[in-house]
Amino acid sequence: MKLKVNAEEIQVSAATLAALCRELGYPEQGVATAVNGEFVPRQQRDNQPLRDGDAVEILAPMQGG
Amino acid sequence: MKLKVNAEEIQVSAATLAALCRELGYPEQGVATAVNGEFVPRQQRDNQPLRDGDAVEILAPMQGG
Amino acid sequence: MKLKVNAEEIQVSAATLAALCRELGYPEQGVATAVNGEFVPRQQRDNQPLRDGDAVEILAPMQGG
Amino acid sequence: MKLKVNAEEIQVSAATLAALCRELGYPEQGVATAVNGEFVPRQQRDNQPLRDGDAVEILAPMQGG
Amino acid sequence: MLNVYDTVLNSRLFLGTAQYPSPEQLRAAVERSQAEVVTVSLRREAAGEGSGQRFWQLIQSLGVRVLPNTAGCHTVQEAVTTAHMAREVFATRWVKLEVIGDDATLQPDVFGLVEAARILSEDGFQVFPYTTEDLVVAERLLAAGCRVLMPWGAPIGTGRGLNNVYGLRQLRAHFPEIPLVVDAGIGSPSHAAQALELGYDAVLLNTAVSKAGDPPAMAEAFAQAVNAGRLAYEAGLMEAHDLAAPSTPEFGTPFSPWSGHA
Amino acid sequence: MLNVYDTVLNSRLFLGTAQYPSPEQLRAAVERSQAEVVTVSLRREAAGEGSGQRFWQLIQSLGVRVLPNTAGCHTVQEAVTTAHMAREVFATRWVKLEVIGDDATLQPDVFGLVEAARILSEDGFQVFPYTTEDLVVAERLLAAGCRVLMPWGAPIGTGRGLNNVYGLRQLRAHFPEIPLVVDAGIGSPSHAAQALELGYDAVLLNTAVSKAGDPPAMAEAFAQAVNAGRLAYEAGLMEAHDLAAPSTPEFGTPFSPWSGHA
Amino acid sequence: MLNVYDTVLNSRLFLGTAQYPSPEQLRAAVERSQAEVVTVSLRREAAGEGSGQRFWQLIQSLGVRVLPNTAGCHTVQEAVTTAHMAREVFATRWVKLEVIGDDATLQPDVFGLVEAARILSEDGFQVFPYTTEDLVVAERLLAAGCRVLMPWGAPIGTGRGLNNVYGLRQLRAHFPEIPLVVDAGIGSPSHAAQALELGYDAVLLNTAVSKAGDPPAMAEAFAQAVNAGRLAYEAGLMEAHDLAAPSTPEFGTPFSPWSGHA
Amino acid sequence: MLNVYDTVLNSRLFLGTAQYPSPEQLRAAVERSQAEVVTVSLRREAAGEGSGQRFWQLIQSLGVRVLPNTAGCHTVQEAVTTAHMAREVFATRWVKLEVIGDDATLQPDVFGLVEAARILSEDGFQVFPYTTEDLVVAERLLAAGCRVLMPWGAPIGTGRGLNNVYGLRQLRAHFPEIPLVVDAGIGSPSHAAQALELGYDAVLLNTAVSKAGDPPAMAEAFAQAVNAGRLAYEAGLMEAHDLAAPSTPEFGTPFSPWSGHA
Repeated sequence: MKLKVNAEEIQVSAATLAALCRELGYPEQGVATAVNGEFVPRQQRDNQPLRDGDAVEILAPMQGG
Repeated sequence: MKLKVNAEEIQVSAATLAALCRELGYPEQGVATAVNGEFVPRQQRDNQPLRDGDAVEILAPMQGG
Repeated sequence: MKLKVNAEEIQVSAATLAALCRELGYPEQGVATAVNGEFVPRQQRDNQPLRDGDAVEILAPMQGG
Repeated sequence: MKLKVNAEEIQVSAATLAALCRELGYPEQGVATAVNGEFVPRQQRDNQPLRDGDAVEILAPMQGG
Repeated sequence: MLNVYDTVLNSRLFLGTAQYPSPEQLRAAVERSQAEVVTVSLRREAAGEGSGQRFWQLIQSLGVRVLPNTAGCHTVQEAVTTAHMAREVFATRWVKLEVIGDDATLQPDVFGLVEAARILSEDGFQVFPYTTEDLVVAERLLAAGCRVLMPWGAPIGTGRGLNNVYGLRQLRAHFPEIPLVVDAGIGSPSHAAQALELGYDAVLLNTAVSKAGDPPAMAEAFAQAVNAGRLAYEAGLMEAHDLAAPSTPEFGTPFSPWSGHA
Repeated sequence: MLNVYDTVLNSRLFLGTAQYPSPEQLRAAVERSQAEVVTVSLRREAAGEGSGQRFWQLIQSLGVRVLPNTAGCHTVQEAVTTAHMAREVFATRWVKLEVIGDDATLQPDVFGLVEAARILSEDGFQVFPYTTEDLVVAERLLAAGCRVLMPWGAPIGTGRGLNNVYGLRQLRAHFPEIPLVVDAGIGSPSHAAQALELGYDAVLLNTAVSKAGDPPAMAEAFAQAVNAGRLAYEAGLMEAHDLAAPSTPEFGTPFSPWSGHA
Repeated sequence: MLNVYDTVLNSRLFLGTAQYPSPEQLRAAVERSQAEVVTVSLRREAAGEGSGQRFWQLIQSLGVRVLPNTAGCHTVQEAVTTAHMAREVFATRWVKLEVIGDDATLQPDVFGLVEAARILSEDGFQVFPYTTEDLVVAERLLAAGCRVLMPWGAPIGTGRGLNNVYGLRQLRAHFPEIPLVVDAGIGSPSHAAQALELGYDAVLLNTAVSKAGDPPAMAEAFAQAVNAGRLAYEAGLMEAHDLAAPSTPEFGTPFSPWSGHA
Repeated sequence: MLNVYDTVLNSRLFLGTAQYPSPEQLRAAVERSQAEVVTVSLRREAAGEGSGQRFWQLIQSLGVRVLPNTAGCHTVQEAVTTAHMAREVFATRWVKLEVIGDDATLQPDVFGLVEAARILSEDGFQVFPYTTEDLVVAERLLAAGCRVLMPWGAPIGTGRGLNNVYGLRQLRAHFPEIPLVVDAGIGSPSHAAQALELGYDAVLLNTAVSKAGDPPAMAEAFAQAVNAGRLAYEAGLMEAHDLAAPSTPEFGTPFSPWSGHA
């Protein structure tokens, strides 16, 4: 299945957001996720199915002003 | 019937806006009218019934910045 | 003899500046003196004769900006 | 004889300022002259002797702010 | 020449008509200002009083365009209704749209302003919105149908001039093609000239003229200042420098030790 | 009208003649500026070159008064000698006295200035001293015989405008009767208008015109701005306020809950 | 002491964490600034990179509160989603709400800002809106649930200081009870002190510290300036005058012709 | 650290002693200001009154250096005589030299100032001249023997701050090695911080503290502001820009269409 993860087109097998994070090697803690512009809380990543073409954001803490 | 004309409570007999303007001695031309905050064009004053408590504005040209 | 002391006309008998300071009750220390616009050091007050009409300044410390 | 004319060292034969101006080809009118920093009026140029090493200024009108 | 809503104007000075010592002074001020656009308003009037009519006849005799305002309106509804009433009485589609959001500063309520501008533009009005220097608000006003913007220089009647030159520069740079009129806050001809030098297309003012010692003379002064500012803008202003530079040529300076010519 | 050394002038703009792209541009700029006084200088010239003569003939053909300067002089002696040379060549007692004290800012050496002003005034010159806004220096210059003062707005050629408005206000207030000309630093017509609005009698400028994209047009812009500023000063400017005040009458405002007429 | 959303703060300086030469410099700057609140953000990160975690651990070790921002968001939707993501990662209800309306000035889109503030407040966020000095926008933000306002001093990163002091004064006067923080544009400690002297409750800055030659030292300078400004505000500043007044007593002046004592 | 006439000072704040509500307030203000130098004067006093002695004992108990002034002197002779009298009473070679040239602005008479500075320097005084921002006057004062300069920020007692920032910048740039103290006109801590940020070595003020609502608190505020300004100057201030620049990294911005990592 093709997804856009942080604006990069990639091919993945994961069927859920939680699985995607594992597949890509993101830690469960310390990142926040959104699918197609909607926030997905950590505890809902398991229940968050992914569909071909979904746009996923995985964000980490960063310096800010 | 009691009306508010330019924020003054007055007692009038006129049943329409056109009649009110005549009763109060306003010229037909050169003033603009509104009832309860809605503009009433000159040619519709005849057809504009007035009800007890209506708020009527009758405005004339004035200096402006 | 008539002198101007700090712009006040006064009648004194003192013949020297030192005598004047004593006569007026100024302490020897802590004030500075000038006669006719010229500074007179403390130790020279004894030798500073006064003449009728001399303008004497006797100044003390004061707040300043 | 060596002179400084407008800060240039030159060799001239002229004995007076008037002669110098003629020798260098300056018009009589329309320039002003100074020798060693002192103004020399036009009518005195004839009587203004030049000595070796004199500094002569010959100035013309120019744009100014 | 200035083109607003397909109307070509020779004068870049819009003049208010309020607060003059007398109708004669108003007439003389408008004439000497060379203004082609004057602002007017609507107010309540007692029946049979007729001062409004006399004022309106005076204005009509001046051969200028009128720009009716919605001064004093605090809501979209008031502003829209007032605009419609003005269109009927003054027979013009132009409206200087004011939706006041704060009585202390008489500043625009930019939310109400954009909403009213949309409604009126759809109703066929040609809206001159009294706004702030806010770029984003400006974008919204254009999207709402405005084809002219009138940012404030300073609050109405203060005469403080251009309060936020930086902001006004940004606005001008952001909208090179839109007619921009500095409205309100202008206190002196030098303020007006400055606005035009910044590339603003015109200024709208009232108090600085009507409250001057000699309003007609001040009106003429503003006419000259506006022309001066625009002419300078077109002629290309020098840039300011921190370092001094002699205007008189240094080459050939008398008494200098260096030779002064080739 | 402006009266300097018993000469009555209609124009309150003095224009410099340096740094124009061409003699034609200079001519056109002077004409459109309506200036009656232009500044000139003396410089070394190679024999037979004649450019000085051609310049001088151009100036003479313009029918304006010349105000020769002592630009570039750093000492009293240089300034005094240059003034004498200028008086002979330009046939005028007027001199714009510059004694430069610092090459970075081209600012006046006020000590040398006062001394040179005294010498030249005693020699029958009518001195226009290029000075600072310093009140006390101004007193000395008047005591030295000057009857006009020319404080700087900003350093020569910077175009920064009026660097110290407060100081210039004080100077104007202190010498209500003395002709005061802002000389140097003016960069735009709004600066010139501001100077006149402050009550200054005239401005002298050069770079802002000669370095403009279109010098003759800019010259006209300054002419208008100077007229605007003076007219406004005479007409009586409104005072600036911190608080907004409506120009359109509040009395009779539509939709207000209060009755709008007596 | 400053109270924002029922949190009491001793420090009136909020510090940004971006653009420091190194993590050590960031740590030292935060420590010397005595800031109790620092801003942070969320960004995309490659899996396994971990720089975000290291940064977050550094911040957690500093014992300060974090104020996550929504920098770079241009729509309500982006800002709202980013705020939710930040709440989860940073475990705080606080959010510095930025909805950028123009990339040249990075100015707020006040329409999107108010809308996002309403949505987030209803969702239980405690919103610190990055806004302009616009009074009416401020009213809307408060109505939307904000209990702090953060007007800009000047555009982000310009270091221009307080661009519109007049507007900021009006805002302060209009909301005497609301905590007001000047956010963005502060370039030097004197700017920060000025903001506090005007009665602003705090300042938020980043670039002026992180881009200083010595960020930790500059951080300390700002800490002192903010304390100075607040202390002065509470101590009651003198009013500025146009006329000079001697500080040293005139009474008893030596050499004066008048008697110096009773 | 600041070195004036071979005296090393830790504090860059010089404080005046006049116009305090009470001696206790004066004492507390000097203590909290951390000033190491305070200004004093001489005045006529009635015999036996002794208030001068009490004041002098108070000052001596504070363990600070005194800088006697010649306030109120209008001539070289008055200033020189007053300086000699002060040297005897206060037992110091230091003198803050004031030669007032105009009673409206209390501005220096730069001619008298230079002359008095020369006479006093030759007499062994260490002169702190109260002067203007005039570069050329500054050169003369140094030539007369001064090794410190004290240009005004604004006229005494106005609290207007730095009236001519441009001029003060030029002065600082022109004399990188000379201790420069802004004396007079400072009205708020932000003014003081600004002076130090410009590279001035210290500030001297009085009214802003003594006329504050709470003089000791204001004194402390100035102490902090002066430290902040100096620390910032040494730490290297960012430069102001016209264009905005994001502080939060743009790289990796959420929801942007561009990939956020390598």
